[in-house]
Amino acid sequence: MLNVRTLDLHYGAAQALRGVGLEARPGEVTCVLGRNGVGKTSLLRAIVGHRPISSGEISLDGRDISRLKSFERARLGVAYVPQGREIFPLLTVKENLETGYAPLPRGKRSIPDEIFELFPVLKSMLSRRGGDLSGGQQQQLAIGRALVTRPRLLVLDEPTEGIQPSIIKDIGRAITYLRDKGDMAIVLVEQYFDFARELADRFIVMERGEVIASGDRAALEGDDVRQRLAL
Amino acid sequence: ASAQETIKVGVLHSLSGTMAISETTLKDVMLMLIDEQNKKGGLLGKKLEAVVVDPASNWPLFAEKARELIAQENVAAVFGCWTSVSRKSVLPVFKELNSILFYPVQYEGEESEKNVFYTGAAPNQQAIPAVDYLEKEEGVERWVLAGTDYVYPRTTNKILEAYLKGKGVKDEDIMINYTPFGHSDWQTIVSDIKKFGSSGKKTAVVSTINGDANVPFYKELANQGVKATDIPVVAFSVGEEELAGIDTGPLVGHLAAWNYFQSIDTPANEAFIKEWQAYTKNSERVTNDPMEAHVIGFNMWVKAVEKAGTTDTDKVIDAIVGIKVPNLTGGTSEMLPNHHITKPVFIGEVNAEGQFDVVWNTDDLVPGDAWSDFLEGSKDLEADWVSKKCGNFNTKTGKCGGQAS
Amino acid sequence: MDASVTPALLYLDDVSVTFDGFRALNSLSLVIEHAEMRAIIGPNGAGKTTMMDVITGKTRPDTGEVMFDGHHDLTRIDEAGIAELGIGRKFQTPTVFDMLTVEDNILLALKSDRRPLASLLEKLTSARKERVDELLERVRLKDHRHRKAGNLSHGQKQWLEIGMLLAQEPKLLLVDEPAAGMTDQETADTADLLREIAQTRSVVVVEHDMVFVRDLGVKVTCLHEGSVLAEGPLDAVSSNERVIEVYLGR
Amino acid sequence: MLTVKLIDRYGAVFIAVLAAAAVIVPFCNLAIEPGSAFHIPDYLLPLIGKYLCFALLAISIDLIWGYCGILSLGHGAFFALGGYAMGMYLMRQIGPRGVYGHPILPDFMVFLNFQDLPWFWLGFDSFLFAMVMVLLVPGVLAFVFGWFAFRSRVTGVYLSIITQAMTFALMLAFFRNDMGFGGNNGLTDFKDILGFSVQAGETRAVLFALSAAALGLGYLLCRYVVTSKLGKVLVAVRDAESRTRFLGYRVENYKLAVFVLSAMLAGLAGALYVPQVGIINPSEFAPANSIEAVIWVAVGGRGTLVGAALGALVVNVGKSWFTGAIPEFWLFALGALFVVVTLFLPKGILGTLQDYLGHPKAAKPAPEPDGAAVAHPAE
Amino acid sequence: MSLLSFRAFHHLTRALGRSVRFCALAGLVVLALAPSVHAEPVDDALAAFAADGFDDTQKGIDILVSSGHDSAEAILAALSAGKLMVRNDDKALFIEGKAGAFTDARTGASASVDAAKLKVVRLNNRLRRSVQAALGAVTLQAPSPARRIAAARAVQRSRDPAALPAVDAALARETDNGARAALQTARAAIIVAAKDAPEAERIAAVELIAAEANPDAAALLRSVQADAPQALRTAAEEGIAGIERSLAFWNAMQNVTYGISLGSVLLLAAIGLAITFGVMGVINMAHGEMVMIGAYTTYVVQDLIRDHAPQLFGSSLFFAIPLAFLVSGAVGVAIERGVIRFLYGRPLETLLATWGISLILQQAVRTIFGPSNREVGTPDWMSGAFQLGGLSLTYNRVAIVIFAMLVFAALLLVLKKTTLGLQVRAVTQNRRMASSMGIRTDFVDAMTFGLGSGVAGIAGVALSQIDNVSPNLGQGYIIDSFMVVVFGGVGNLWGTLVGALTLGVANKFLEPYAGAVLGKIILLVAIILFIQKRPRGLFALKGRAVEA
Ligand SMILES: Nc1ncnc2c1ncn2[C@@H]1O[C@H](COP(=O)(O)OP(=O)(O)OP(=O)(O)O)[C@@H](O)[C@H]1O
Ligand SMILES: Nc1ncnc2c1ncn2[C@@H]1O[C@H](COP(=O)(O)OP(=O)(O)OP(=O)(O)O)[C@@H](O)[C@H]1O
Ligand SMILES: [Mg+2]
Ligand SMILES: [Mg+2]
Repeated sequence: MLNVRTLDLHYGAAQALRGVGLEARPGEVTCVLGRNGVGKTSLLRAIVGHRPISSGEISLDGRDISRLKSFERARLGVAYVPQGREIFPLLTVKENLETGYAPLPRGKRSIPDEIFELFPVLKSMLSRRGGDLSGGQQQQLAIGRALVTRPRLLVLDEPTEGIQPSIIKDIGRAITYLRDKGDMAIVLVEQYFDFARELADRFIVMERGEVIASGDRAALEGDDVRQRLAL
Repeated sequence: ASAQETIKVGVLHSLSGTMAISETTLKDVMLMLIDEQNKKGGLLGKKLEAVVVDPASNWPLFAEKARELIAQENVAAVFGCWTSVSRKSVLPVFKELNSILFYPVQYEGEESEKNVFYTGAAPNQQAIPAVDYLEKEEGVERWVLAGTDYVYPRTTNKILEAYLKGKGVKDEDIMINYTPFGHSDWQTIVSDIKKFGSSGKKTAVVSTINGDANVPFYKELANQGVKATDIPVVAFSVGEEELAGIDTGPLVGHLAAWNYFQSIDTPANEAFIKEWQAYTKNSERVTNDPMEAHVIGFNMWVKAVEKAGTTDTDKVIDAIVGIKVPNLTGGTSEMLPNHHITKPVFIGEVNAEGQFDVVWNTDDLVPGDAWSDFLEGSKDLEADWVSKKCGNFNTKTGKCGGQAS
Repeated sequence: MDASVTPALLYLDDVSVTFDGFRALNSLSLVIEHAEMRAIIGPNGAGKTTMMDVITGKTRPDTGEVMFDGHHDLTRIDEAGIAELGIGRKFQTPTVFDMLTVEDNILLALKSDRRPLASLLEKLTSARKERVDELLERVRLKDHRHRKAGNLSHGQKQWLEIGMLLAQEPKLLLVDEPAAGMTDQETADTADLLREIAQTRSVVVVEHDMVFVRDLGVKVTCLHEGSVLAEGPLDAVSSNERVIEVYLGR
Repeated sequence: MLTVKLIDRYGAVFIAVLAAAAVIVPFCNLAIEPGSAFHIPDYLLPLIGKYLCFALLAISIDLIWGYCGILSLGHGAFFALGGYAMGMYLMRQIGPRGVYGHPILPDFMVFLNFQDLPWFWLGFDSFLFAMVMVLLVPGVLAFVFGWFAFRSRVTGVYLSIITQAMTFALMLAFFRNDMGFGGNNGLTDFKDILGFSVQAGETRAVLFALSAAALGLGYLLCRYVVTSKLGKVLVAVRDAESRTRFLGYRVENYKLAVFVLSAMLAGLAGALYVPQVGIINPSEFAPANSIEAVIWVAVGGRGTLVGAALGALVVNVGKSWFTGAIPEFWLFALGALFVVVTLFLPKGILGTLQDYLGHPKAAKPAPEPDGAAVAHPAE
Repeated sequence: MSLLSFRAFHHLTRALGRSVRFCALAGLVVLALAPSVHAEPVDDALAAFAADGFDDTQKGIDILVSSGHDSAEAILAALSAGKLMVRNDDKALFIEGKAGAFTDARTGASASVDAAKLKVVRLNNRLRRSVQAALGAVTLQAPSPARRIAAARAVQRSRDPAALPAVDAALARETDNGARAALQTARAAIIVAAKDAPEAERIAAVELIAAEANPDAAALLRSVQADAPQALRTAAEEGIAGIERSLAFWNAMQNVTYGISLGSVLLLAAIGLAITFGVMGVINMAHGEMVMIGAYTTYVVQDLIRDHAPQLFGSSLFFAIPLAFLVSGAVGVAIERGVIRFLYGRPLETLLATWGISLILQQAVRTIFGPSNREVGTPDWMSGAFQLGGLSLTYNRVAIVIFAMLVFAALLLVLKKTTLGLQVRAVTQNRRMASSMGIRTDFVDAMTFGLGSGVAGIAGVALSQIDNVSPNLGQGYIIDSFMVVVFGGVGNLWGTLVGALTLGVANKFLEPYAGAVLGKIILLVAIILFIQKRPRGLFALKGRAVEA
């Protein structure tokens, strides 16, 4: 579904990504691993269209999307849970969720019940302003908001950050559920190694803007990757 | 023609900013006059050349532009300014660089400078006759003096107050009201005027409201149904141009005092209006009093230059006093030694077409008075640039330079 | 009040905060001793950050008492004053000065006279320079010292903020989710760092990462709905039924 | 960068140019014969002098806006107050030479029937006193205003708008003839300063040199402030005001200090401006003037000091030139200039130049973080 | 004729020499009772009119009135309306009817004449008054009650004792209640001042007048006080006290209405800005120019209507409103697409760019339409005033208040209840993230700026009714608009509403005490102080969400 090849990305003169490649398939979770500042977020920004790329290719279902605007990508089914939550602070929780209606046809504009099942706290806080929520609540909202768009490609940047253990487990279960439905591709950036290992079908490890290792689930089981991250 | 062969004339009127609304017309009229003079063969055998600058309704910029005109462009004379403050701002420049300014707008008086010629009305050529008219013709006993809060209305109202009190009008029969520039909400004031006017005594409003504020004022008058037959308003700053922006239907009968009205039926005026409308390619364009002042000023300057045979400032200043030119309303205006001119005074009533019907006029031309006889500080002063070479000669002390030595 | 009467460094008693009728803190009481490190856990929205807001003066409690060092009533002092008393804070979402360089961020945080005139005249001594270097080293941002802080990655900002916190040399450190967005290795490093600091100062850490909390090896307080649900060693707290139910999950 | 040089590349050029101008321009005006290619005509001297005063005003605005994020839309008020203080001194110098020849009262007071000199005019016959007032009046106003506003944590547009309200209120007040400041006509027709005629070439030359010196010193002072640690605190305040508080800095005191300094510089600029243009009137308080001054800074490059001065120069030279050369269309040209600068030189003239030539060590203007519009300081 | 009026009649007859007009009226009364057929005086009158000097015209009026001729009313009415024409060559007089038709003034027969040769018989205020008084007296017997009421009011205002007989005569026949009351008040107004009327009747008159709680009444009562009998004086004093009490109340109410009306104007001017600035965060200095463009659109619409379909003039504003919205909105969209969109994330730069745009737009309008004011007419249904209790309300102000509220409600609906509203807020809070949610940020930006500009254009239509239509129109409102938006609390439409009304009312309460200038200064200072108390405006958002 998603195919990223030889991606370069610059911030001004500094290069943040060098020839990065990544593949994500429906029904699979692709994990991006790496220490602080190696370019994980930059890669996701390139995929969702928040940063222009310098060269390389990003295609979705074989179609080149690298020049499309973010909203066009969203309309093609790309949903993003950014690092740092980026919820709309002055919109209520309900309104935050409703911003996800934009790419949907009229008939489908509703908030799926699963979201409230997964994050019950959102239901009880529908009329509170997003910015007033606690950090973890905001993170839950950010994930919920992405799901409202019924994405085909879900891009998550450290979704467990600041979330209480029990809900992390729920999120894990949810991701598994979504994966198992089989029509959604998931790209996940995660520092929490155990969490990543449980979910990943394939992974890449990044270092200084480059992919230094990649592989499938089996390759994650060994200590190899964990050691690389600890360096 | 090379630079030597032209005589440059400066035109210093705001073409942008708040005053553009009034001053742009004066720039156009100057261009027309210069054009016309050139068609007649120019002046002293040379062509006239207009140098137009835009001081943008910004007073310090007036001074800067005046300096530019005189020092850089070497103009022989400047026609310009509208507001008093713009005149005050350029005054030191004209004195320093010794050049000539023709100032075409009615103003508060209290000034007479060697380098300035005041072709608009002094208070005695506008305000006082208007009040006389209202009193006699309309039997007004109660007065509202409403103005914008700046020097011209303040001075005019002060003169009028002294004048009215001198005639026995009581304090409680005079109401004075000042508003800021560009005041646009007149509800309270108009209703106050209505209240003041409902005492049974005949009431009139003497308006020195300036510029933009007039339109909303008149619109409010119309809406609150203040009719000229109940409480007439006589204005000193509302002319044909200003009326062009208002539906005058409900305002018929309100008055204005000027030295010129477009509606005055003389051959000279008819020709002027025709020429103006042809020049601006707009058969609707109106003429007004300051335009006539420029016409008079310009013609006087031309005559003076011809008489002096040069554009040299001092010689022209000497030559111009006493020069007489026909004005557009049938009389002949003369430049007086105090650098003001003689003018007829007309009172006009607004009619439904946005013009004024003259309802009264002075028999003779009234000489402009630089120093008011009704103000404490200035009643002893006299301006005479011919015999006394002084703009503020104190008749009491017999010395030039006000009261002190 | 005399310091000897209440020897605790920080003393919260019966603190309540409501936002438009919602009780974020519900008569919360908490005592932190000198040179004590305390881990605070609790579900999202339990009031952990709000508690820090109250201590640092960002939020004023509706009721209750907040005393520092025995005799400073923190509810009456403004943010700057509280900071000057020696309370430093790392925010949950990293907040640094985006337009300043990494080292300037640290420099601003360095302990010094905070008055305008003093700042104007302050000289950059070599001692200070060294201190900045040392701190940058500690938070592994040496290579990034000339970059604008705004251009750092999320995790780098976290580190920078920790560096700024250290630079202040506060008596009490409030650390809100320091391990978020760090790799497991970094998380462990952070735990080491905090343990080291806690030898001389008091530290309050909020964290959801149980591995990290275990690493700290200190007394744990679990908040829930604005008040203390359980308190004690981690093992005791984490086997508390209620804590499992509302927080840890099964 | 832990330390920044007091004088950077642009600063050096700037100071050099100013110093040269302070000497050469008056020299070329007085000593070189008209007609020579090097002669600087009389009318240019006060004109350039005026630009220098505007440049100082721009620098004072840049100090608070560019470095501390305080967008004052009322700085013209401080400029005008300094100008009025100077104007009052100049009026008193006229003495009995006014048109009415009153020994003490200025002309406008005579014909508005003032009997005595209002109390606030006392002392202005002394040059020293007047000069103290030039700094003190704007300074005290800024202090009082800032004291309340910064303490109440009025920030962003709210602060901008109340500064605008302040200057607007002052404008209306000064328009009032009863205030005793000459109403709409203001103060004008000055005769001499310290006994020298304001219209004499030599006086002009000295005023010019003084303006250049004031600009240079003002620049150095601001530069000293922004390169000190205080300057860094200011930038920190601009970026994240409340975060700065949690570091223990009393933000309001910092703001107040630079605000007062800035107001005094603006007052000084106004004081030098008045004798060179020959008039001070309430329209200097007009909000549009203050906005325009902010625009000079933006054109030149916010947060660059030299850029602010450059911006003031470019815009005003443009204005002087356009109003004479294309009087009917100059607003198009000026308007287009503003639009073009914002679109193509996003950091202003100097900011862009700096980027182009590689940046010296200076605090850059903050491009506001995405989405964090003034209206929404959140996020 | 009652004794009283007869006596008054006598008393006044003595003064006959003084007042020609009286004679006219007296004659009229007599004639009204006993119609007669004088023919020649009419010709004299017409000749006098034809001479067209003010004194001649006055004479003409007098003669005409005393003639009591059937055509007197028609001629007077024509004279008053400026429809009485004199032909240059033969001094024949004609009355201009509708659509260029003329009737002979003498005979009333329709006549075909060359309009170019005709000149209006001029009036001045003095003449206008005497025509009106004459017409008033004549129309006291007019068939329509409304006109009789108007005539009674005219008489009441003139307090001309000479009109008493006519009033009495009219009263005797009056059947309509409203007109009767008006006549009685008019009569009372005359009697109160009539020294020789019986005291009881004067006291009754005082009471009648005191019931009319308005300043006119108070003034009237005050005028009798000095030398009147004790009882009358007490009655008058009580009356005055009563009137003043009720006046004080109505005065306050009047101030409130003025304030609301001023507030509505501010609201209209500010509400577009509440969107472009308040919601979108663009420091939109060109906002005023959008208002101006709306006003000029109104002018162009009216101009076209005048030229091509004058019968539609009354509804011209209804054409202007949508057009102004479209024109200003289109200009707004063009500005957004051309300039502003490159500046998102740099809100302060928008100040610079929009300032430049505002200069360009002003000058463009000045170049196209000229620097002077353009005339925008007020449709008849919006002119004039009506009385509500002791309040006098003008139709155009009421229309503006209603209009402002409608615009406000509509806008609130759009922003709160439509997807656009939600999307705008999302986009302005976090543009990138909004885009990632699938929101077409470009489109939303353009539409929102267009909406704000369009609403400003609509405001221009309303402002054209009360202010100058000149290139400077916008400049006059920009500062006030920002003040309102910020005072109310940026980003909060309700704040803008309450802010505008508060400032309006406060201004109008201050104005009578402090004067317009000082009032405004006080208000500005109050705003500054208020912001100290509420640093984020009247309707401040609170909580974490807004803290930096
Ligand atoms: N806006 C920016 N401007 C300049 N440099 C940036 C910017 N954002 C990130 N960088 C730099 O690019 C590199 C990659 O950053 P990125 O945010 O992708 O890292 P990351 O792998 O997501 O790290 P983390 O785990 O801390 O979130 C880092 O060195 C970072 O400092
Ligand atoms: N200004 C506010 N208005 C309304 N509710 C608020 C406000 N501030 C905080 N809250 C609510 O108060 C509760 C406590 O928030 P707090 O941030 O303290 O939680 P926390 O314990 O830090 O959670 P987390 O672990 O998710 O960071 C939350 O439910 C939050 O939604
Ligand atoms: Mg990241
Ligand atoms: Mg928290």
